[in-house]
Amino acid sequence: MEGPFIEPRPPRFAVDRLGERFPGAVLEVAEFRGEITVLVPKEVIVEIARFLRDDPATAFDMLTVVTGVHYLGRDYDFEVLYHLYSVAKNHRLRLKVRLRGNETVDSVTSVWPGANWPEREAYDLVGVRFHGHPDLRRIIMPEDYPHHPLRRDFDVEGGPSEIRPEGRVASPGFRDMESV
Amino acid sequence: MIDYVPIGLQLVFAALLAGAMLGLSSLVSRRPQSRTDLSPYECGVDLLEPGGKRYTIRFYMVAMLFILFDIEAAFLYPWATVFRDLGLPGFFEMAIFIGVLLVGFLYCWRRGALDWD
Amino acid sequence: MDPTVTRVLAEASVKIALFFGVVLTVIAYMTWVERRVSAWIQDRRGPNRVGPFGLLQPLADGIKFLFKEAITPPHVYRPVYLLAPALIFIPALVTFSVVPIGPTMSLFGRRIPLLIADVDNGILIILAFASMGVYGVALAGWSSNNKYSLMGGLRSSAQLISYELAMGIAIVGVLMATGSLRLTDIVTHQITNGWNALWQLPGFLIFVTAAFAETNRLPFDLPEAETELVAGYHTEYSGMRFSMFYMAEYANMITASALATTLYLGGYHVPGLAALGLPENAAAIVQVLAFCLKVAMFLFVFVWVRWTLPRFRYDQLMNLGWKGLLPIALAHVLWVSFLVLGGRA
Amino acid sequence: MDDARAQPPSMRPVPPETEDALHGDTMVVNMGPSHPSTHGVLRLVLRLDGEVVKAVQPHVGYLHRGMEKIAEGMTYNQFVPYTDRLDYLAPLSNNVAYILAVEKLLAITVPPRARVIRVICCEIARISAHLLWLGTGALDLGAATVFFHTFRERETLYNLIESLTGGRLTTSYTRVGGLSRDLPAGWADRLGEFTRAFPKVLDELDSLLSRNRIWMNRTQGVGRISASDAIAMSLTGPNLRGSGVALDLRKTEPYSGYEAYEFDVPVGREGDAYDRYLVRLEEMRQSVRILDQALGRLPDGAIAVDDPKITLPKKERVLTSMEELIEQFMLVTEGIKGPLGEVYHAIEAPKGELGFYLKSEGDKSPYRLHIRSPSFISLQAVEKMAVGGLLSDLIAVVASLDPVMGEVDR
Repeated sequence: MEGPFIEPRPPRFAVDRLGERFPGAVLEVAEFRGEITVLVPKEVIVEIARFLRDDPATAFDMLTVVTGVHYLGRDYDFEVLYHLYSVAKNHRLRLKVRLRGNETVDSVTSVWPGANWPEREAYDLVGVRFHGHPDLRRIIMPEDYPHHPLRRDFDVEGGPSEIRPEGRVASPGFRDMESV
Repeated sequence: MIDYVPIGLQLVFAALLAGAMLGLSSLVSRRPQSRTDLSPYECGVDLLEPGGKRYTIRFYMVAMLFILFDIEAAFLYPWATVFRDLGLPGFFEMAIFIGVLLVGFLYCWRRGALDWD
Repeated sequence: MDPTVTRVLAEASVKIALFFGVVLTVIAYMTWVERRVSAWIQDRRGPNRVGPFGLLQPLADGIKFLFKEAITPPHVYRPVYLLAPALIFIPALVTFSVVPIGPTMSLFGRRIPLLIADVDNGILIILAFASMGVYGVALAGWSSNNKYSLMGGLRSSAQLISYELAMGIAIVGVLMATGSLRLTDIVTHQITNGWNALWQLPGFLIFVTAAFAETNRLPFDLPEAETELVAGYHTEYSGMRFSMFYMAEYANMITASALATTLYLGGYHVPGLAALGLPENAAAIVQVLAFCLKVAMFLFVFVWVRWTLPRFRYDQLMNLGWKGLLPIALAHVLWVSFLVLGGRA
Repeated sequence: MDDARAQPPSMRPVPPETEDALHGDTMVVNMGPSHPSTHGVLRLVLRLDGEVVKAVQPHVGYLHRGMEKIAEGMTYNQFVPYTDRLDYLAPLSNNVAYILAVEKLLAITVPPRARVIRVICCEIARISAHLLWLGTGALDLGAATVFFHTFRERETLYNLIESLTGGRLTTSYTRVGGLSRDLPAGWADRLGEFTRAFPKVLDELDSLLSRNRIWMNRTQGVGRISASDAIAMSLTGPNLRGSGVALDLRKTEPYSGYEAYEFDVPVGREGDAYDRYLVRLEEMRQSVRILDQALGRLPDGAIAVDDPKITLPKKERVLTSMEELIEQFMLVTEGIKGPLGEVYHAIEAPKGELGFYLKSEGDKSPYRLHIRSPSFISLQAVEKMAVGGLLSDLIAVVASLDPVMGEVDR
C-alpha cells in the first residue's frame, strides 16, 4: 500500500540540464518528500524560466503559483518560490530565489502570463517587488494599506495602520482605470 | 367622434388612479432613514464617475430605422383595410413601395447598422 | 349637456370602473399566480402563508408597497423621475379600452356592447397607447441619472420599438383579411370565416413573440436583466413608484393576451355556441367566459415561458427582431395578399 | 508633426476624435462588489462603449481574512476549520486537500478506510459545488428554474454531509492522520440512494439547457480561450479541461488511492463557456461513478492512524487511563511538530488545482502556509476572455469560470 502523497517523479534530469545550460546557476538543490527545490540566482530567473519552459525535455509550460516567504534573522530576507508544472511531461519543480532588503526580482510574467496575480499577491502580502511586472499594485489589501501582513514581524493584533484617514477611498477604481 | 369619448374618460380615470396611488403612498410611506438610502446605486461602492455622458450612437441608429419602418407600417394600415377593393393594382403599388424600403433595409443590413459589435 | 354625451359618459364610467376593478384584481392575482406557478415549476411551495393558499398575499404586497420608503434620490431629474411611473402605468391601463370581451348584452332595456369604446380604428389606438410605454421607460432610465438605469432604459426603448415594428406589420395580415381596423369587425369576421390563427400562423407566432418582447418578459427581459443591470431602468425606484412599473408590466401582459385572443383566436367566439340556442344574455356570458379562458391561457404561457427559458443576449435580441421577425413579417404580408387575391380568404 | 503637414489633406490619418464622435463616451461602471451576478464580493470595474466591454479590471480582496497569516499561529489540526471557508461550496474537499499536504509533510500514511472516505468526501464536494455553479450560472443567464432544481439536490447532499460531520457548511471533517469520526450507521446506504437517483436529475438538467437554442447562443463562442493560452494563464480544473487539456490531478498525480478508480476525464474542444458547462456536467456523472465504486469497496477498519503523537486517544480511555490522559494533554497543548522542510501538495478540487504550500521550521505550526487557490488564478483570465465582448457575455464568462470569493481572497 502506497502512501497518501504522490508517487515521487522528481525531474532530477531538469536540474542537470539547468546546470549544463547555466553553469554555476544551480546554487543549491534540495530533495524532500519527492519534491525538488532548486535555488538559483535572482539575476537570471527570467532566462532560467524561459529555458525551462522552452526546453522540450523539461517543458515546464505552466507556472502553478508564485509564493513569497519572509525570514527573520538570516542573511537574506525573502525567498520567492516558483512552483513549476509541466502539463506535457507531468512533473513538478520548485525554483527559489533569495532577496535581501529592498532588492527586486525580475517578473516572470513575460514567460508565464499566469504569474500576474500571484506576483501581485506576493508583492501585496509579503512585500516582494517584481521588476518589470505590468501592473504591480496591491491586489488583496486596499491600495493605501501601508504594511505587508505576511511578513513575520507584522503585528497580528493590528496597529494604528488599520485606521484609514477620513474620506479616503479604499480602492480607487476610477484612477486605476485611466491607466488601462 | 362620440365613440372616442370613453377612451378619453378612461385616460382621465387612469390618471386619477395613478395620482391617487402615488399621493396616498407619499402620505403614508416611510421617510428615507439615512443618507445612504439617497445615494445612487453603484454596487455598494462610491460613484466612479457621474452619469449623463454621451452614449453610443447605435441606439439612435435603431431609433432612426424604426421611424422609417414605422412610417411604412403606417402606410400599410390604410392600404390593408381597402386591399380587397384595390385588387391586383393595389398589390403592385404597395409591392413597389415596400420594395424600395426593402432595398434601403438591405443596405443598412449590409453596412452593419444592425450589428452590435 | 347633450343627452347622448351624458348617456355615453355615464355608461362608460360604469364600464371603466368595473374594468379597473377587474383588471387591478387580475394584476394583483397574476403576481400570486406567477409565484405559485413558478414554485410549482421549480418544485417548491411559493407564497402560502397569508390567507388560504396564500391568496391574500397580493393584498399584503400592496400594503407593503404603500408603506415602503418612497425614496427620491437627490441626484435624479425630479419632475421626469416622478412622472415616469405614471407615464408607463396610465397607457397600460387605457390600451384595453377598445378590446371587446364579448358581444352585446341586453341590460335595463338597453343593448350594451361589452367593450368600453367601439371605435373604427381600434388597432391604431392600441398601438398608439402601447408605444406610449416607451416614453415612460426611456425617461425613467434617463432621469434616474444612474448608469444601470440609463443602459436599461436605452436597451428597453430600442427593444420596444424594434419589436413593435414586427408586431405592427404582422397585424397587417389580419387587417387585409378583415378590411377594418375595428376590433369588433375583426372578431365578427373570424366568427364567419374561421379564426385567423388557423391560416395566419406565421403572423400569429410573430405577434406572440413580439408580445413577449413588448412586455419585457423572459426571454426578452433585458431592460431589467437583474444579473447584468441590477434592475435596469427602475433601479432607483422604490415603494409605490416601483410597484407601478410592476403593475404596468402585468397590465400589458393582460392587454397583449387579450389582443392576441381577439386578433387570432376569434376573440370571444365559441365555435358551435349558436347551435345550442341559448338566450342572448346567457350566450354572451358564456362568450365572455370563453374570452377570459383564452386570455388566461396566454397569461399562463407568459408565466410558463418565463420560468423555463434563459435570457437572450442584447445583440441576439436585436438580430431576432430586425433580421428575423421583420423580414418574416413582410413575407407574411405577401403571403396573405396572395391568399386574399386568390380568393382563399 | 512635420510629416502630417507634408501629406495632402486626404492622406492624413483620421484623428481618433472622429471615431469617438461615432461611438459616444465610454462609461465606467462598477459591477460589484454588491451586484446580483458576481458570486459574492467580486468587483469588476468596466469601461463600456454602449454594450461593448472595452476594459475590465477585477478588484478582489473584499473577503480577505488573512488565513495564511492565521495559519502561522495555529497547530496543524487547528487550521482545518479555516479551510472550510476557502471554497465554501466544497469544504470537504478543502479539508482533504489541506490535510493531505500536512500528511505529506509529516510522511503519514492513513488507513485504507480513511482514504476511501476521503475520496467519497471529495466527490460529494465536487457534485455539490458543480450543482451550485450550474444553478447560479443558469440564473445569471436568466434560467431561474435550474437554480431551484440544483438546490433541491444539494439539499440531499447537505443532509448527508450534516449527518457525517455535524455541520452543513463548516465540515472540518479531516484530522492529521485520519478523520474526525467514522460514517454514521446507514450513511453509506443513504449515499447509495442518492447516487442511484441523481443521474436522472442530471439528465433533466441536461435536457433543460444543453440543447436549448438560447442557452447555446449565450454560451457558445463566449469567453473562448485556447489550450496554450489556458496553460499559460495557469488555468486548472474544468476551466482548463474546457479548452481540451486533459489535466486532472486525480489521474496525473493520484492521491488517496484515486488510481484505483475507473472514471473518465471529460474535455471540451472550443474552450468556450459552453464547453466548460459540458465538462462540469459530465464531471458530475463521473463523480457518481467514483462514488459507486468507493461505496462498493469501503473497507472496515480504523479511520485514523494509531499513533498517540498524531491522533487523539479515545475519550473513555482518556477519562480512565493516566497514559492516554497525558498523551491527549501533550497533543492538544503541544500539537504535532513538523520536520524541517517544505512541501507542496495539490488535489483536484471542484474548481481546479487546490494546492497547499507548507514551510515547516520544526515548529508545531507552519512557518509559512500558502494556498494556491484555483479561483484566484483563473480569475485573472476574465480580462482576456471578456474584453471586446458584450456586457451580457461578461456575465457568462464570469459564471463559466466559477470563481468563489472565499477562495480568491482567503
